[in-house]
Amino acid sequence: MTIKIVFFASLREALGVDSVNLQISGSCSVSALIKQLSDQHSAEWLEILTAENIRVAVNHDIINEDVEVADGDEVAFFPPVTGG
Amino acid sequence: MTIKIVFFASLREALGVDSVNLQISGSCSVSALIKQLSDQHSAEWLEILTAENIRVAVNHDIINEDVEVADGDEVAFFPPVTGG
Amino acid sequence: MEKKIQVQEETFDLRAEYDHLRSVSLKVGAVVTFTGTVRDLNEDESVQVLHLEHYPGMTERELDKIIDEAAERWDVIAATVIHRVGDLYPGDEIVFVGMSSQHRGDAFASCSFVMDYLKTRATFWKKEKTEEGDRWLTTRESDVTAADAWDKAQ
Amino acid sequence: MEKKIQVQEETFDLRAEYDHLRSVSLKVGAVVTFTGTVRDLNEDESVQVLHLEHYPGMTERELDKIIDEAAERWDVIAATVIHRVGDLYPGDEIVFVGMSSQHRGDAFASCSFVMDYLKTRATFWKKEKTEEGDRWLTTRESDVTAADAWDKAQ
Repeated sequence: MTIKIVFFASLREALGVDSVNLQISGSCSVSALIKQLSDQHSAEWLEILTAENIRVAVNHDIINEDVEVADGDEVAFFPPVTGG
Repeated sequence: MTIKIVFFASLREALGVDSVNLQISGSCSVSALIKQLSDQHSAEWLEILTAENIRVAVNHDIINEDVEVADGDEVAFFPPVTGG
Repeated sequence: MEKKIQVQEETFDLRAEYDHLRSVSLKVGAVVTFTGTVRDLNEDESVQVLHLEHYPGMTERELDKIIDEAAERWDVIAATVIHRVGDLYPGDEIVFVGMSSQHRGDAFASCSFVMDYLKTRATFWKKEKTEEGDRWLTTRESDVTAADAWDKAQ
Repeated sequence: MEKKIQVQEETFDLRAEYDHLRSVSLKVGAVVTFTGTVRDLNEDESVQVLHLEHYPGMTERELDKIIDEAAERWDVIAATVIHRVGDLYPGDEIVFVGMSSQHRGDAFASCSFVMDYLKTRATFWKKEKTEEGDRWLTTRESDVTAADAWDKAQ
């Protein structure tokens, strides 16, 4: 299955990429997805994506616990928002 | 001395007049002024001007107690305000 | 602080008032405007005309005091109050209060404060002319409560 | 309730937005507008450009939810939120929130509520470009406190 992963703001700049399409066989949790990303790229990715203030959204909904993702899902990582 | 007395809104309509110039000899309090007005017009004036919800202002300042007025002062009587 | 106070029969131009509030200083980060309009209140005896009367001289002085009080409590860069008098019709604008400030909290609070006081202290009187006759409006209890709340907050 | 939500690079026309909020119903008695502008904050390293980025799709959905939440708490006749993205300069307008209601209390509270939530929940990010380099802004503690206060008020 394919998961679209998007990054925003300072996080996007730190990783140097704004989106990644990840191919996964079988089911996958967000935490497993982070591990796979850091394995593919570098240990720094793990550090950046799991930093304390980083928000994660699955299909535009903020998640506060680890969840399973499904084919076609969009997972977003971003720093705290600063709108208005 | 001359005191200008002005009336507004429902009070003006009840009295049928929007202002009165009152000639007074010597000093005068607001309460004495009300008495003089009702003597000159009718007992109904006393009733209307001393109704519980009527506000009195001397030179644009609301007064909450009886005060002395001076030559050239403007005394206003009006019902509760309903602006905005 | 920039102050602008007007009592007038004519309507006002929100855009022009807003532009003034915004452009007085580059420090302005927030502009809050309030506009009150004549509502078509009752279904049975619909309001035909709302007549607004005021006490010239005292009104402007009260408004000036209210704005100064707001500026003592909050950071206010510019304040504008425009109140219309005369005959107004359903849908017409009656009152404009605009405040600009560095931060939104000050702009919201000062604008709301001025409106609450304007409802209970400024010398305006409203008369509704309906099909069934004229009627002077009386102060709403909720308006007095809103204004009193600010006194308690002091 | 009339809802209008826009995220755009272009500026907005306060007059047109206000006219919309006012004219949706003759029941409208109060219109409150908030406009946020880019301030020239620092004297030492003055802001040259403020760059606004957002999460398309999620942003609009968050704004929609925030407005619905406001309408559950207060009487809201019409609500408009416009947030700009891209490069903005000192003095430029960033955000517009407008609410119309029957009474002023609902219009003030709902507008202030939407702004507080917008500051802390909607997916916008600001980057200041100064003479000394770029800097992503972080959430202000006071903004989080303002939004939390509404949760406690529930």
